[in-house]
Amino acid sequence: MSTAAANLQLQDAVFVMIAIVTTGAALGVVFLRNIVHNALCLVLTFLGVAAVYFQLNAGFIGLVQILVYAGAISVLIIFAIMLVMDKEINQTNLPIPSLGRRIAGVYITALLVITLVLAIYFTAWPLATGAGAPFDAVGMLAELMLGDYVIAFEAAAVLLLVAVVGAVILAKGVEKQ
Amino acid sequence: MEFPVLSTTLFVPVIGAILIMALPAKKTGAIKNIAAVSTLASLVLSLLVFIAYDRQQGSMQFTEMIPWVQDLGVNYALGVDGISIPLVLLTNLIGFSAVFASWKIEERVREFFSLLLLLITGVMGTFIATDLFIFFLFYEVVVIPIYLLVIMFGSSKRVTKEYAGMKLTIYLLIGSAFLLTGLIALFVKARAITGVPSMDLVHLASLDYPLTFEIMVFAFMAFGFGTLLSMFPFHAWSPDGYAGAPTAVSMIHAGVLKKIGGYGLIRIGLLVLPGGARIIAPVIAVLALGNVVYAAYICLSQKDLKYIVGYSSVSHMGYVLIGIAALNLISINGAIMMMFAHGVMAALFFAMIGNLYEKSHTRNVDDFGGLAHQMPRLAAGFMIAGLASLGLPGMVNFIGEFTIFVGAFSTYKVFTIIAVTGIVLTAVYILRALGYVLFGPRKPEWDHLQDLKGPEMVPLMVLGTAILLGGIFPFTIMDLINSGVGEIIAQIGTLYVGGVL
Amino acid sequence: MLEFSLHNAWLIPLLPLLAFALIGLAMHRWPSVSAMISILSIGISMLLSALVAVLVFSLSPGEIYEASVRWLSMPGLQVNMGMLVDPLAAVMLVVVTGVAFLVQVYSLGYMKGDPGIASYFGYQSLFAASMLGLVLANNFGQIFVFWELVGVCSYFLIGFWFGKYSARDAAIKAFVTNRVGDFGFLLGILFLQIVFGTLNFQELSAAIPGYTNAAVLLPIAVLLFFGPVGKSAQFPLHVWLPDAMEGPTPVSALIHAATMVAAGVYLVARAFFIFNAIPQAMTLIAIVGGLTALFAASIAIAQNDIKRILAYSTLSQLGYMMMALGVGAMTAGVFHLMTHAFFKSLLFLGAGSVIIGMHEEQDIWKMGNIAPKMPVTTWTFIIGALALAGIPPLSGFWSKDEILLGAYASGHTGLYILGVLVAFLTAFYMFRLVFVAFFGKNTAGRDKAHESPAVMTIPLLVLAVAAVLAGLVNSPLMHHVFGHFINAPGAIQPHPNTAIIVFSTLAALSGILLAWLIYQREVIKAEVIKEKFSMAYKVLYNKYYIDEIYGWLGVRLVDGAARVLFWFDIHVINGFVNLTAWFTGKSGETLRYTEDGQVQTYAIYMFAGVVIVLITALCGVFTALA
Amino acid sequence: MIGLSHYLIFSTVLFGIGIFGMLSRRNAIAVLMSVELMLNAVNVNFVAINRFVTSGQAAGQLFSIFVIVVAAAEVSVGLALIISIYRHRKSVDLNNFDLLKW
Repeated sequence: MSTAAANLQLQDAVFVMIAIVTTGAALGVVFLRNIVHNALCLVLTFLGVAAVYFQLNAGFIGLVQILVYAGAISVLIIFAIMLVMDKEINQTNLPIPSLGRRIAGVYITALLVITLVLAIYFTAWPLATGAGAPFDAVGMLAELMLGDYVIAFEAAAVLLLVAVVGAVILAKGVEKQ
Repeated sequence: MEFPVLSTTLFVPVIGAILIMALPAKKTGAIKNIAAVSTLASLVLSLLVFIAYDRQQGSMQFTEMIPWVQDLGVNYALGVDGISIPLVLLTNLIGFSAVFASWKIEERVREFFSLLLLLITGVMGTFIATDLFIFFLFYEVVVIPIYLLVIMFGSSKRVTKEYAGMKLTIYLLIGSAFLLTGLIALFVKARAITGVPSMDLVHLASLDYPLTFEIMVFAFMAFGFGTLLSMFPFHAWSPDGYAGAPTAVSMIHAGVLKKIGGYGLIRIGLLVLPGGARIIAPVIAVLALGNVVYAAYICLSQKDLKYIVGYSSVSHMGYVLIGIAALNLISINGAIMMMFAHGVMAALFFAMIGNLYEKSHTRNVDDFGGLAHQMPRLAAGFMIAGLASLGLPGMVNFIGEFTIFVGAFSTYKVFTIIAVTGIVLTAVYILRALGYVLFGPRKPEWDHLQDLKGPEMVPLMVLGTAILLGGIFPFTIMDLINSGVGEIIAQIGTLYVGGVL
Repeated sequence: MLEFSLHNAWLIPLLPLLAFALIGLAMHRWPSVSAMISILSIGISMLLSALVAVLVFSLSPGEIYEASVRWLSMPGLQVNMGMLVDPLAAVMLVVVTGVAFLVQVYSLGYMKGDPGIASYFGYQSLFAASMLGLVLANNFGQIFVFWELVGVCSYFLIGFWFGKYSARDAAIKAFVTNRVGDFGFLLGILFLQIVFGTLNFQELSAAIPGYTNAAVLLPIAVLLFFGPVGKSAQFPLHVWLPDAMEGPTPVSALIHAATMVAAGVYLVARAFFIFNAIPQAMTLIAIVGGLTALFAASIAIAQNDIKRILAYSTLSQLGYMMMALGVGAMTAGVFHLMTHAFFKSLLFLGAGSVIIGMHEEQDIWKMGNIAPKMPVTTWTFIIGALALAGIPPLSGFWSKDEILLGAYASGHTGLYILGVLVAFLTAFYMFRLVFVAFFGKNTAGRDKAHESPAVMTIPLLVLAVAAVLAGLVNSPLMHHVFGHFINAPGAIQPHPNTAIIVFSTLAALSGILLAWLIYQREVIKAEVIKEKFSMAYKVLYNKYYIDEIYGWLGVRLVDGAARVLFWFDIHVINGFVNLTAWFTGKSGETLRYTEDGQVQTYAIYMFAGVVIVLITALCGVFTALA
Repeated sequence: MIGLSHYLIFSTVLFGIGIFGMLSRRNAIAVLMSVELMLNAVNVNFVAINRFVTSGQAAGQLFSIFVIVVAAAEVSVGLALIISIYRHRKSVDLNNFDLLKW
């Protein structure tokens, strides 16, 4: 019992640590003025979120998160930064000049977070008993993906294809006759 | 499965429109012939329906039903009864005449006639749909061709055609927005009562709704349909719209499109929401007086022929409204008769005005004089339309007016007395206008005008015959109407007006 | 044969209607064929009518024949097209078909060479059909239908020469004035329908005596009387009739003297049971009639146009008939209607003959001493004038006397005196016309005068015979056979009174004598009188300025109100509409600056929306919790 | 004791930071990165609710996978757009792109 309880407490402590690190990294994404730093913070955030997934018994998703986000997307972003940066590197991520819009942004963010937190607090979540028991998530995902959700799955495939083609055309530019 | 005569009637013009769109734009003769043939086919079919309808049996006949959106209870359901047949017939009479009244159009012929045919289908669809959704769908089908026809082919006088088209369309859409709200409220309430989604009019009519709900929804419908019927003070679109519109559109708009308002008020308003009708009817009756007297007075000061007929049609719709508002068998019979009568009359009037305008490029009463010398046939057409308009016995309009007056008088004494003054005012403005245009010394500047001939005679013959036959043998139409209205009255029980007047 | 004609009396109006349809649809290209069709149809109708009359008058009084077909019906409203053949209808049938036939024959000569002959005869046929339908009607619905139809025929025929502004305006005026009367008439009919649930004369006459609510019956009677006031051109709706003389003269003779304008009198006689139930209504009718009689006769004195004099005379005589009905002498009223139809159409046709003979001259002062040139016209005209003046033993004498007798016997002494005065005035203005136009000193136009062709003079002669003899049917010589048949419960049937006969004859003779003294012997100069009473003369010459007053009222009230309301419509109602449009446009104009093209601004709006929705939802949750 | 609420509040915070970044940065790439933050927050929600409410099922995880797929597509297209814009305007500053204003 005590080991289980200790285990739980350890898990809690780990979650708090992950949350702090991730949130800090997210703040870094937004507030640091160097776009490259932002990108690196973003990678850190992705990894933090992946850690949360692992904690939530969703190992497969965590892996996907690391591969896709921390791996592919981050690289893409850094490439993009590399392609478009031509200014002083420490001035690459400035806030917008309009003070009014910044204040509006603060208000909206604050209101949204407060209402969401209130909503979360006041919602009676129908928590499942015995949650957290490990199960074959990957197998079920496979069944769902190729069963009930096969159309969505195929559509996602097409979407990716279209995105790739579109991205190539957009980035390459259409040659003028 | 029987031959789907209503669907055929309904979609023959659409087929015509598709054929026309497939033709090259230069083949104007073929385009006009296709339009004429398809409207003639519809006319013949609707005449068949008129004759073949079993008046003893009553109720909806020639019904067709194909399930469509089952989750919403929407069916493609058609059917006609004594109320809708005269209006379907009216639509086709006017549609056929309108094609010939536009025979002289030489620009964008293909667009014109295909839009016109779509318009005819749309109007006809509202009268034969027995499903609320289909009713509304066809109503919306009407709006777009009207707008395009007005701004593409209209004429600008006191107001520009763009203004007229825009005003017309926006009014129609505002009306339809209120209507839609009412319809949705009705649908939702009915589903709450029975648990079954249904848009079927008969089903909706068979339910009992709470009184406050009926009043509210009826008020919405009265506004929506009232706008369509140019109920005072929502009539502002009507004269401007007619003045701006090309002849065929004026004919169809004044002739049948307006009647959708009265038809809907009876078919959906009275039948489904009798309780609301009882409370709101006196309000409608007061506004109807506004139509009758106010618009008739304005006619007296008009110089443009289309404005005269435009305001006069507002005035005549007052009779229809007071007939509906009186809520008894006789008055509603009269209201429907009046809708038919006014339809043919107004269409004939606009056809004649359009013809004259096409040749003389003016519609100002003061510019004319003594035209009966040069154009006796046109003068005959004007005379028939004018005398019908002022309710001369022997013309179908008299039947409508007289019946309305008898019915309305038993409900609203004072209002009816005021409404009857309309017959005097109508006589004044109609006779003055006709007198100034047709009579008086021959004016040499109009010697070059050619009298009606060939295709131009068709509107006069078709509509004039309808006016006279209906007036001389009113029982042919009235028995039919009575079979429909009698059923409504039987279904909703005796109606009485809520207020004391 | 007699039975056949009675049961098929519906053919009488139908034949002219068919003639109209035939002319209108097919024959209007051949004028003479059209004329023949029209005359033939009315001729057959006349024969049928005569047969009907013979049969009806051989039945016992009070026996009627009624039949009808369904026309417009629904639960609670039944309007039939029917026929009610009784002595009253039979007399009217004979009068209408007879006069119409003669007038149509006469028109052959009068309208010769007019380009519109075919439509003229078409309208004539339509008029005959409508008038006969009106006469035969067995219910108010039907009578209203034909009432309006004769009105529209009158409109067409007054405006027959539509190239003239005056004809056009007169036609419009006639129709509109009649419409004012019909407004009340229609309301009266509506009242009857609502109160009694039927419009049939027989059913109403059975129901009315049992109905005692005078508060309902009085407005019904007054409203119904509006119709006759308009159609029979009683004061104050008389203004259209003099103007109606713009139509061809035969039309004036048939429609605006003999038949259509008498329809109002006929209606009052037909619905006598309603009016008679309400003494106040009867008094109103009598006073309106008497007033019109005097008023029109006084105007006639000062007119110079031959047709206008006759028109005012018609007004005056119609007033006489109304007065007769109003005092309860229904027989006398109808009797005078009949005799008047003959001698007044005779006078009009004679006037037409003069007008043709004088080449479209209508001013009596420009005629003068045409008697030798136009003997037939002159002598028939004089017979008509004598009949109108009421000189025994011509027809006008008998009927006018009955009216005066009725007024006296019913105790309306004031109206009686008024009647005698009118008789005097009538004789005076008629012989003023005769002496000036036919025997005047002025010889300027005499040479061009010529007698009309036989096709015109023969109808004159026939009518002259009728004008002489028609009065005998209700004379002691024929044992008052007319009054025996044409009567109504409650109508008075006074015994002849020698004093009254003598007195009214003396009044008429003195009128003639005065006219002779002034205009023939010139013992008293007309100019002198004119000078002396210049004010009165002016008022009379200008018809009491009633047209001017109506014109002023029409312009001020109706057209003024129309302009005001149009202004209101354009600027207030349309203004409101345009204001909403302007407001929408303006707010769009203003609000578009919120779209600054910055993607983040849009994001702000979007999330602001999300926040609002969330807060709303949350509030809902809180209220549910509380 | 860490429960569902904590995970949700964590994701809310992440989401809020994303929103603020999106609303207040002028660099298009930074905005794109903020969007990624928001998407991640959403995914955390999916997975957390899947774990605590519909335990033993995988639908929530499946949806997060779909979100990742869509996000990948979005990023690739978005970056391509940014590059394309940069090529024409020599800038990735969102304040300079207001051609579609009023």
